[in-house]
Amino acid sequence: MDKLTSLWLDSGLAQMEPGQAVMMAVGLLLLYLAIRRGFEPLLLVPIGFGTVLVNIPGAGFDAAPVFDAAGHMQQPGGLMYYIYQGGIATGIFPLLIFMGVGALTDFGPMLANPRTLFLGAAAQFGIFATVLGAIGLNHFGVLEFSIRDAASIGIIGGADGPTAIYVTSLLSPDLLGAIAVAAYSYMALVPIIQPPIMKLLTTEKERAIRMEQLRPVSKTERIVFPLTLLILVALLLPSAAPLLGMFCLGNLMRECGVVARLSDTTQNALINTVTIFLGLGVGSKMSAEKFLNPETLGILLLGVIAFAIGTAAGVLMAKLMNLVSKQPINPLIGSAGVSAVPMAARVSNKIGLQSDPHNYLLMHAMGPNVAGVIGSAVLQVL
Amino acid sequence: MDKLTSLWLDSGLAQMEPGQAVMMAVGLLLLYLAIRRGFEPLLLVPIGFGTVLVNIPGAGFDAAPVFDAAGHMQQPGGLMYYIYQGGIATGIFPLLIFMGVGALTDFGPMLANPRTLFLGAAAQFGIFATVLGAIGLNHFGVLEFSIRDAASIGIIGGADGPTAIYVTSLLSPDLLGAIAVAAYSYMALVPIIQPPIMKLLTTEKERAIRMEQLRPVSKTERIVFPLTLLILVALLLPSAAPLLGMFCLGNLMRECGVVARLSDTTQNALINTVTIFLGLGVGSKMSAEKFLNPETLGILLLGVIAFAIGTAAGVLMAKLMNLVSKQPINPLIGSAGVSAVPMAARVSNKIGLQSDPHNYLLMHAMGPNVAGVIGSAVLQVL
Amino acid sequence: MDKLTSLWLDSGLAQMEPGQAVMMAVGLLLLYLAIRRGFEPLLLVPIGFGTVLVNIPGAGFDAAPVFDAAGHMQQPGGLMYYIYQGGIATGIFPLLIFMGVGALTDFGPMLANPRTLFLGAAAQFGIFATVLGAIGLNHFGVLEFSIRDAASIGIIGGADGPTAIYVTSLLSPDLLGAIAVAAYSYMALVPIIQPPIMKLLTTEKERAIRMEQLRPVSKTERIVFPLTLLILVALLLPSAAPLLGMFCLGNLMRECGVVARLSDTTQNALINTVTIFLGLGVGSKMSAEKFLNPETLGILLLGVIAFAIGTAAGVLMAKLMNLVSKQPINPLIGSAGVSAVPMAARVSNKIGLQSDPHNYLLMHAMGPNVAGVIGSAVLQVL
Amino acid sequence: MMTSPLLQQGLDLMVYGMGTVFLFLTLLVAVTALMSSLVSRFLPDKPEPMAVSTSPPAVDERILAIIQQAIDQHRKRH
Amino acid sequence: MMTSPLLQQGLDLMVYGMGTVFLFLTLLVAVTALMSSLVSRFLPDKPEPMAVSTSPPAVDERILAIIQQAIDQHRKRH
Amino acid sequence: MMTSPLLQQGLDLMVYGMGTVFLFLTLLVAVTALMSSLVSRFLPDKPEPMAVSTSPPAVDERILAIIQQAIDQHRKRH
Ligand code: NA
Ligand code: NA
Ligand code: NA
Repeated sequence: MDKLTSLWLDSGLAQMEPGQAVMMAVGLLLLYLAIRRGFEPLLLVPIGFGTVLVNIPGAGFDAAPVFDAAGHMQQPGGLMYYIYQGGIATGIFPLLIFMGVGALTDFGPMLANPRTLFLGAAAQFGIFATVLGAIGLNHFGVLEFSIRDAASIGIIGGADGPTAIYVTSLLSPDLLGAIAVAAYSYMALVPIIQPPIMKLLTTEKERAIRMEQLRPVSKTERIVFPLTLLILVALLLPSAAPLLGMFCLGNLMRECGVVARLSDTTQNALINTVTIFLGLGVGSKMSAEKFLNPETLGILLLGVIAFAIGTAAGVLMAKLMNLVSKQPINPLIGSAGVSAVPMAARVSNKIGLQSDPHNYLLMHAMGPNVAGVIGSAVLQVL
Repeated sequence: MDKLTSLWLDSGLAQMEPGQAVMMAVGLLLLYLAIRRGFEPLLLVPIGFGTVLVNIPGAGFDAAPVFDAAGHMQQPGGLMYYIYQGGIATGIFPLLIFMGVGALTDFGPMLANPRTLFLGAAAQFGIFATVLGAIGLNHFGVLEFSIRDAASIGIIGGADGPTAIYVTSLLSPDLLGAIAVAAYSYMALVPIIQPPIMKLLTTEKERAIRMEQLRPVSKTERIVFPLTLLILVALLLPSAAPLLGMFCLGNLMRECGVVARLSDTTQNALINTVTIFLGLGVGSKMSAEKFLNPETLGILLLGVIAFAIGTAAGVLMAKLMNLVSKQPINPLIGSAGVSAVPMAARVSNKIGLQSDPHNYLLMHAMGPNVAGVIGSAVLQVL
Repeated sequence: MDKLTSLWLDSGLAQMEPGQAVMMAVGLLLLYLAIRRGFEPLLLVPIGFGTVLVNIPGAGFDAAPVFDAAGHMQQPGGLMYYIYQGGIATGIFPLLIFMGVGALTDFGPMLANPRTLFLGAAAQFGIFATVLGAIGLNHFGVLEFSIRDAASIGIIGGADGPTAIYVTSLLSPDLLGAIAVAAYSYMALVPIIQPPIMKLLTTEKERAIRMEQLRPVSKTERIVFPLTLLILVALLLPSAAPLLGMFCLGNLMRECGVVARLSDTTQNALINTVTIFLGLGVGSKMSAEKFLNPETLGILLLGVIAFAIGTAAGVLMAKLMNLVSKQPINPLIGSAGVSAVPMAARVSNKIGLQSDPHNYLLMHAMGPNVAGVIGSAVLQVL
Repeated sequence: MMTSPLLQQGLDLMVYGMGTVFLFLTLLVAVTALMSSLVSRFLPDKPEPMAVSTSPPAVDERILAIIQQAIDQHRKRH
Repeated sequence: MMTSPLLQQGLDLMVYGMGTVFLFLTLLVAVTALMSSLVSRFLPDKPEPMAVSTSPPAVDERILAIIQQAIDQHRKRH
Repeated sequence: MMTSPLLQQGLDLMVYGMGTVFLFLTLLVAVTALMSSLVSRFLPDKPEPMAVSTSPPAVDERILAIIQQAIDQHRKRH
């Protein structure tokens, strides 16, 4: 009987605090969304699972190692502690992910029509609107956000997971869990958030605009472009160089044609491994103190506003460009400027097909889509 | 002539101590067993090779780096030093292996017949018998083992390599070499150790028992099971959460169907890379002082006893269940409860076919087989 | 206007020093050579790209992390800093590359004709000639090289990239960039450097010598050879054991046939990942102070001399062996002893075909080719 | 004969350990059975035959499709 | 109404940030267009159709070649 | 002419180094030849033709087998 009492006292059930139980439920909810609803499962499966793990009382997934005075390890740290400290606090994992994303990105459509970069620029307006929103909430005493927090929250509007994780881990590590969850969730919700805004801001006639066939892009252009982008970043915005530099390295390996085996590993084994670790590392910040507070609600609210404003800004920018230029742009592809590759481009395509069943916008929308990635990465400078 | 003398004095031949020579022979023996005799080659090739490397006099594979007072590195450490300190002392490699094993495990047969979990429980009896044996040897002054050492030795009876390495690296790092070698060797010797015990404890009629066809298991059950197991571990045995949590993560990635690329990398590039490093890291503990002593003989002896008792307990448990329940269980699948996936299940199948050439037990034996993995992982708590 | 001024002052353009601009051009030149001219692209693409990255003013790719007095990280380090410190200063990456190279190496031709090892030995003469050359330049006050520097430069003549990186990172880390670039560039230039020397030192009749068909090599020989080499290294040259030990481990995994999945990962995901990191790590030493100085010119000059002398020594050794032995050796395969796998062997084959269009020397030249790898690895002892 | 404290500790460990394992696995059996029945009642999906491996046979199917197509074309030309 | 310094800071950030992004991307558009025209003039290579993915279709082609060969052999034997 | 100590050191290194390399590789030649003769006498296995790469041609063989099968089936139906 004594034994049973001690077994009970050692159990998770006896040690569990209410916050931990709620967070484990949050983790299971994320897994449900990822597996059943298809919400960005590559990230949300590890993040959701990591959320459950880190909230198991007494399991020590996030424990720091214990050393004695002589520096010998008395007790090893938890796996998620090592992942966070080794890969996220140092920025290594987001940078490697960016290299992988670069190796997976096809700049062809953007090179065929570089003006679509402007749509990617306009869609970044959502970021700043959110920053202002966060400051506003702070101003009216609703929530407490510093300017660094506001910038981290704004980056949700960039609709680019690794950028959001990289920036937040530098500026506001405590908000990492909430911001990463918001970023990936809204990227998954793009097919629900964007269409009403796109339809509201465009006429039936605009949505049926046919765009010129994209010109073929030569192999040399594809090779020279990442180097061009790199040099421009180096000359003008060196603080954006880590993210965009790794992105360009991945893309150069993809396009140059002479390092196919490196490119292949970067696109597969390397990015997959790092994705698992990145998700677990983000999960390690999903503790009750850091997640279950009014700030998270504010972040979720501001995040969806950021997406909506970014979408609207992209669409309006396309309409503005139509006023200035004579080469017609279907404003539906403006919404793809928020990034959320490739979901946002698919949404543009789908809404376009509703107005004209023979008007395929997918390739045209890939241009602003990757431009949005560059735009957000440029912005993390600030 | 002078030069030649100095060359001689620098050579390994001149510096070699007898213990190192013997350990290099042990390493070659392990390589022979792995390559020619098929003893768990995935682990024993790196362990055996690592044993040779770490015993080369003057090669410094296990040397710690040397720093000056200002903290600058004067001389880098050896590769196996870095592997051990970075991946084994921290527990990272065994945990990643467990994630990979989870991604390679099919819980279907166990879900179709969950009662086979009891067989996996019974077979853990071997662990405790071994602990008692180690304590007994200590009691009678034959060998010196602490209670921690005894627990580490007992885990050999769990027949689960990564569990044994994880537990031993936490409790008795000095015994790691001997225990890992014993664990993997006996797992390889399962087809020799188990059959006599299985035949001794069963009648011809019992061995010919046909089991009911396993029911189909739905995709949802497969997805929900690792989460169920995780929650139960979290609530009841949080200290088993690191191993079983990573195991469940791997299995969830395998079954959920939406992260096929992560699951694929986990099952291949990641687990293979970590396996090489794990083997080399274990090899780094195969020095003469740590391996060439009476304790190793005791460990080898106790290990085989643990296997034998675990096998017997599994078989007897199956017979006991036949007394209580009316759904018949072929007692031969009880022996698979020791783990040693998938060797032990194959042995059950083979012995069953000897009694009835149309009675395929393989799938039935996979249930207790994976249950044994859970059982041993549960036990490392203590 | 004020804003624009501050934007300008933050830009890379305003901060850039002339040396950085030149180094970025050097990086782009390396990329051009790798992509357009096919100069060892697997290494020179990451090295060239890394050279650009590390010279971006203010991007901090090579910055050390900043900690406060309590040991908390204030600012993370740059990616290339972590790669260099974690993988190159420790020697881990070159050793893993060597394991991968071992897994990619076929010792069959060498086992069929072990005398070709002598050609690999002779070709190492280039290393020592270069060491003497470096000392000579130092003696006459042209450049300043220590004996350690001279040894690092000499290893360029070994025509083996990972060996050169490993040795240089131990002996003269500051010269790493220049030496790695020279080593890989000259390996790529083998088809230009070697043929004139080979033709100068051989008669038309010698170049047409037909060699005996290579005998078949049994699987057991292939398995035992890496172990034989390992034991010999352990007994005689233990300080060569790290490089050659990992090489033998890779080769044993390849040949033993029971760990195909480990061998496959070693040959693909693992070596590819490490190659990218190795290249970036080498790139981190391509700063203006370390590269733009007369020493680099000296290194480039000495490197090409080393190649030339090594080629000549290999060819002359083959001619010497023809005087002593009656089994004929085509002296063209002597040049393959410098390593530069597999380029040098292909050059031997090509020149041979010019003299006799039916005389295929490729397989015969693979023997000295891999012997050259062993020879250079042996030499790093000194 | 007096048992040593270490031996007592070992016996305790055994009783306690086997108890824990059986308790835990009994619970797991119960919860798993409950889970299975809940899933099959509320979330039934097309059940797969259990014995079939979950690894993708997609490649072979694709190849077979290509072959089928090739043979169909071949037949047409005759 | 007096704006808080933080709000002012936020507005500054927005103007400054959007300015930077547009400035940078405008330059990128210009430089990319220039690069493309330079490349197409001085380094023209056989242009690929843009819509086609760059991932290797080599396997299928190889398989098709093998099949074609097999069918050719088969036809001969008839 | 007096040689500098560094030059002397370099010459020593060369003699010593080339000596070591040749000594080691001579031994390796001898031991390898011995090993080969021992293996071929005591552990002979079915020798493989040396020039053939050890990488697995399994995929192609499988594909060919599938094709053969497809063609066989096709032939039967005629
Ligand atoms: Na974006
Ligand atoms: Na077990
Ligand atoms: Na060499």
